[in-house]
Amino acid sequence: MVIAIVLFVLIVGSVLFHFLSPWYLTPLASNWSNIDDTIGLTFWVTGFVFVVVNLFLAWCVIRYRKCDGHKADYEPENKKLESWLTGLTALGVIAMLAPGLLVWGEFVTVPEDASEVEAVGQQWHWSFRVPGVDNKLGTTDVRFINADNPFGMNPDDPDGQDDVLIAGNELHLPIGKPVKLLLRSKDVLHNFTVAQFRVKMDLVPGMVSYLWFTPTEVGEFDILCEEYCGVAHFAMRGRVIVEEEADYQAWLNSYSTYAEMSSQPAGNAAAGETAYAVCSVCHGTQGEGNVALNSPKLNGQEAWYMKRQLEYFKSGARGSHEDDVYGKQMAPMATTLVTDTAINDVIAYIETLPDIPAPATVTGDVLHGQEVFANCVACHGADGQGLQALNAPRVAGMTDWYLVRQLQNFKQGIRGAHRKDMYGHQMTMMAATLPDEQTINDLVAYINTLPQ
Amino acid sequence: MSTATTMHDETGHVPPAEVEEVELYHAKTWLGKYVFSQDAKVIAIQYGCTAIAIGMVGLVLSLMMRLQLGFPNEFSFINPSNYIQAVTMHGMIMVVYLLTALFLGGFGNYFIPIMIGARDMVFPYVNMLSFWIYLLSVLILVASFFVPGGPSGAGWTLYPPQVMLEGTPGHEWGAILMLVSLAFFIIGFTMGGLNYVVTVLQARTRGMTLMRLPLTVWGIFMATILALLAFPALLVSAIMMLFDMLLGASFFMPAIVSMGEQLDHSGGSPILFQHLFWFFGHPEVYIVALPAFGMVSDILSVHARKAIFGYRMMVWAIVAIGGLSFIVWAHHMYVSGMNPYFGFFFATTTLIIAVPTALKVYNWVLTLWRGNIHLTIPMLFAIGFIFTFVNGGLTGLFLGNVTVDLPLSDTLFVVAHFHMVMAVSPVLVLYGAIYHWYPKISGRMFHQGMAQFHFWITFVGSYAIYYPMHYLGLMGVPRRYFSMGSTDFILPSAQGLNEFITIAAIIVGVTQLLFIYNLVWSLFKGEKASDNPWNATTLEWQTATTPPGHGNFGKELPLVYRWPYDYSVPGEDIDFLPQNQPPRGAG
Amino acid sequence: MAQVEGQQHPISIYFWVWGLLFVLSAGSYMVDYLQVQGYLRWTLIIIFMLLKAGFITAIFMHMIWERLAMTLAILVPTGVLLAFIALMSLEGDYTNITRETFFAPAPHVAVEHTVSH
Amino acid sequence: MTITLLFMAFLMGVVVWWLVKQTINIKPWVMDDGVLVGDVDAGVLSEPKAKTGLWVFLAVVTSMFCLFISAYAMRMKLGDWTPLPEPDLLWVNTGLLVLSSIALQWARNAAKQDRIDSLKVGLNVAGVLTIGFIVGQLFAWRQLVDDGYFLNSNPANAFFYLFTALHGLHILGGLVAWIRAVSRLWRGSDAAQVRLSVELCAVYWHFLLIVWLILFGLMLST
Repeated sequence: MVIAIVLFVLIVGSVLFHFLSPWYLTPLASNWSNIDDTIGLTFWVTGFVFVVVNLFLAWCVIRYRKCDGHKADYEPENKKLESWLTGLTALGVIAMLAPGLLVWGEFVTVPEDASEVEAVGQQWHWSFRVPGVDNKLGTTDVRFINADNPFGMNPDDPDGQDDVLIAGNELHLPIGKPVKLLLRSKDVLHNFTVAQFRVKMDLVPGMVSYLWFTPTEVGEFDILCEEYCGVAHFAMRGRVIVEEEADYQAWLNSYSTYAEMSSQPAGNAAAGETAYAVCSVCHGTQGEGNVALNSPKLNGQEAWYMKRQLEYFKSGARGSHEDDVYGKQMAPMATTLVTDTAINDVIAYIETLPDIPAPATVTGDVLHGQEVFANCVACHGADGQGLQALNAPRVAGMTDWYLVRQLQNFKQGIRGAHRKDMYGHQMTMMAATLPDEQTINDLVAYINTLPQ
Repeated sequence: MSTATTMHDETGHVPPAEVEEVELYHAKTWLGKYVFSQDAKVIAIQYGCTAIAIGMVGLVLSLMMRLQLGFPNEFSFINPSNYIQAVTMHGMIMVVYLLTALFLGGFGNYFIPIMIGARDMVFPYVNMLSFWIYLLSVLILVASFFVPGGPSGAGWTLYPPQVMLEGTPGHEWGAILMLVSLAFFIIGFTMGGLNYVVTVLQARTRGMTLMRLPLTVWGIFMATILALLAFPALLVSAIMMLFDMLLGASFFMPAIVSMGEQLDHSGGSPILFQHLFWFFGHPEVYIVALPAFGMVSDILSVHARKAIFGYRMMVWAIVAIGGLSFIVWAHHMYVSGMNPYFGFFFATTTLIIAVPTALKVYNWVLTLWRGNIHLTIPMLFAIGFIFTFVNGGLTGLFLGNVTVDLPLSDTLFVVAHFHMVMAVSPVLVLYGAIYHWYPKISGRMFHQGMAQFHFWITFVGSYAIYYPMHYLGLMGVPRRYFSMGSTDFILPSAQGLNEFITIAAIIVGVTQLLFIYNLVWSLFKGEKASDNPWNATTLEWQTATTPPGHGNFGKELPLVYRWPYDYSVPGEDIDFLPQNQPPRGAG
Repeated sequence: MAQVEGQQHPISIYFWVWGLLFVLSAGSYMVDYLQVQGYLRWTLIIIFMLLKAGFITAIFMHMIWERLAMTLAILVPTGVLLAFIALMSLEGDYTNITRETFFAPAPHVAVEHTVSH
Repeated sequence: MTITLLFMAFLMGVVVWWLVKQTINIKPWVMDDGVLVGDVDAGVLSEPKAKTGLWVFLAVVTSMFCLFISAYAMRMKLGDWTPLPEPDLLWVNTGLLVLSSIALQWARNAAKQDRIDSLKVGLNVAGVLTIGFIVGQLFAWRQLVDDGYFLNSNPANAFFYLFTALHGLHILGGLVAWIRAVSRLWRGSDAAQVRLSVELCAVYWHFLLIVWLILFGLMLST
């Protein structure tokens, strides 16, 4: 008896939950409204069956519960009833399947006028490639991938020379134009998902998969990786920005093509030395850092990382948070390096400085720190030397008090929260896993023990 | 009738009823009786205890995951590495080492011989080996918790390339131990499976035609056939994966860059692994489900005092589901990057499977209709199963339909669906079955109050966990995420729902301890059970002693005169006629 | 099925089949020996292979004397697996097409492995 | 795709037809008047249990090798496949395996007709030939490795080693059963006592011969 009432409550509760709860599909932002329709249809059909079958179940329990003198019917089967039920079920299944197959047909057939864009996945970042004026993407291969050619562009392919390479987690798309997204992975399986677009597809290393959609809403949308891809899977984020054609073109033009990138001059260390004079006031003549001035050590740090941070400081992606006291000091300094060439030159000069190990100032439980560091290894490497391929800077042998402060900043959202700081965002998620200050100290104490 | 008569003249063997008890190997020593036993019933209990023990580990791992999801970053003992290791081990333990082993190794061993009127399995020695190899595989799996790097954190699907790369926890030792353990499991299972199939085919007692088998036996029998044919796919993928990992082959490994360095592999295809894995993985769902279908049919029939509705259709459906389950595997792979045209084929086959499955549900409900429903504990679990399974089965129609799967794949909707259909449903049947047969197996009744409490928390609690989870998935919350961080599209209130789910999960999880306590308590303190406390018809209730001794049936095997569902037969005084009761006027 | 002793088939049938098997084996050896290439090679060798397998299963493993249920139980799973093979072959083609379309062609044909034999 | 679909539909049709034929006319709840249904035999298979067991096991092994072949069929399409030249030694080995299969068949017939001497000869010859096959396979491996066809240099090589190793392991497993039969003969069992073992060995050997022929044919043709 109780069970029948509970069943009834659960049925009603489920239906009410469906209609009243705020949790449902996100607002659609692409042409795939017919996917939403198939979901709606499936909800109606299955909901009907759910309610009817379970109500009947509850009613049977009440009506035919045990009572004295009552005997059950003896009816081993009822062919007619069973045939009817089979037929009706088959009808319901066809009603759901047929539209499903039709929509899938649309999904596998990409419209002729769709423009191709490539999304490249790697542990745990996105980057993108847009065909240049020839509207054709060049071929690529894993064997070409290195620090200077992260996209693995085929240097001999004329189609690839004008491809625009976007080494960042943000993709812009013009509104109302169908896009065929080609999906390529450099290492493991990933998945390109934008919840509002409804469609998703895995990126499979060793082949290229695709999906297509037409963005219909202007706005910013999160890209999530939805195929498990390693320990930082949950932190692999990107963003799609859908905008008007003109804005899109402006954005596209701010990136260089493959040909331009490969012909960029290297930094000039001699020229950089002059510019470094300003930096040496705080960071020291040898770039050894100064704890009293809250300036971290620079020598030995990786060039690409320092370059990115300078650009972030300049653009306000870093050092603009009101609680980031020391970052705010650095921001105006970075603006003194007006051009990209100036930045390259300064970095080139810092690279010539000798790598002087920073003194250890942080103490903690090294063993505990080692345990925690297991989660950092995947990006920063087992010896904390950093990996450009994973956008992870060197941490071993760098200024330890600075590491502590940055970890705290990441954890509190003082650093990495800015929308343009896409790599920092990942670090905020990782730093969030450090529960307290003691853990941070233990971790940094362990990093101090790593070979310099 | 036709099979019975046509086959009659083809046989020239000794009728089982005349097999003497002496023929059996009776153990003389304590070790031979209880440890290295060749008695299927003892092996069944060994299987059951091992499976439940490792299952408890799986349960603890799931609670650890739920703690992190409900209260992100609050607990310092959970970090991204051991979180994903918990996800992996939880999945593998529950699916293979708990459910498969418990349904087939546990219930299969206990009930196949006794329900078909046999003294034991046909190859008792192989049967014993099967258990010890299973135990070895469990130990290897457990060992992976203690090796450097810990157990594999590749997800229970063990997809390459990530399974063997830096950046995945346990890529050094954990993954290898997992594959080796699986290989042992498969070898052990094959030994057991051969036994089950041959026993059903050849050791049935006189009068026990195939169409007089209880549905429990049908379910286990079909599941065993599925497992025998599907597990080789897992073995094949495990062997090939080990070749890739240890010998540098490139079956599944394409040319890739890992941690900034080119690897030596080239040309392989990760999708190939996925096909092989799911060629095993989908039938695996039914390996777990079919025995549950069978057992719940019997429980419903006994406690509703009514013949199972549409027995022939039920058998038909079990066989059809079993056959179809081999050609639907790629519905797990709609968004895997496989040839997209496969989607049409697999969506069609997948939705076809819904028809026989739905039919089974109707027949269960129709068994209750016009019945005489005794709301005993096993019956409560059976009703709970129907409700849960209807829900889980219907959400399967979302995921099986290729278009609808697009937005839902890889989200919590999937997690909620397969837990409803593959975790909660079969587990409710497991509990129902354990309560139902506990009096026979142990000779004592279980404690009613504790069992009631256990039922209500488990049934309502599980629904509270998984029903709302579907809606998180609809909103787009992905699975296997350590934490959501900030997104634009997930409502902040979703975190509140996550907390609710975690609290429900903890309550349900802790309540399972009560179940184990009840099992142990009742073993010593429970009220003595009669031989046939539920007035059931099937042969296991007609044994001379309770619990049944070695050889099951004392001196003479029972003869079977009727099908197993003669409940409330019109014109009879009592509401059940055991299978071995001769027709009136003939005895 | 009249079982056991009654099941003696004329011994000559075995010899006949052995003879056939040798002829078929010789056929497939000739295909290899005569360096027949391309689809013809494939087709011929697979036909010879299946014929041999069929004969052995049917005669030596007594399949044609089994009861229908048994035959079906063996043929149906095999059929499903054959379909699996066909699907995998399609899948391989699809993967390779995406590779040829989007990836740079291999720098040179694998030279390292033309070691003399 | 369409062909696969039709093929599947056909298979399903066969299964359904069989099921209908088996079950539709039986109403298990109906009891014939006057007939003591308990006397009706249950229709259990009459073969020896071990034989049924072997057949089920062969189904499992078939499934495994078919799945390997499906992996082979997919992997070979992926563009980097360089067939390896099968050493001529493999033809000799194939011959050995065929002969051992023949010898076992001969032993099986001898056992049936109770000719104990022929049985012993047949069984021993089969074993020696089989061991010869295994040794020959090992030599073929040696030869390939010496010629630089390593497992990790090409998928075709990897499959070759994989297939031969697995097939060899199955043969070794068969040899265990063979040793049991031979030792029982040595200890003075008569033909009738080992007839079943010899028969099972023969079936298993024929099966492994088929598997080898299929694998070998596959590797030759690609």
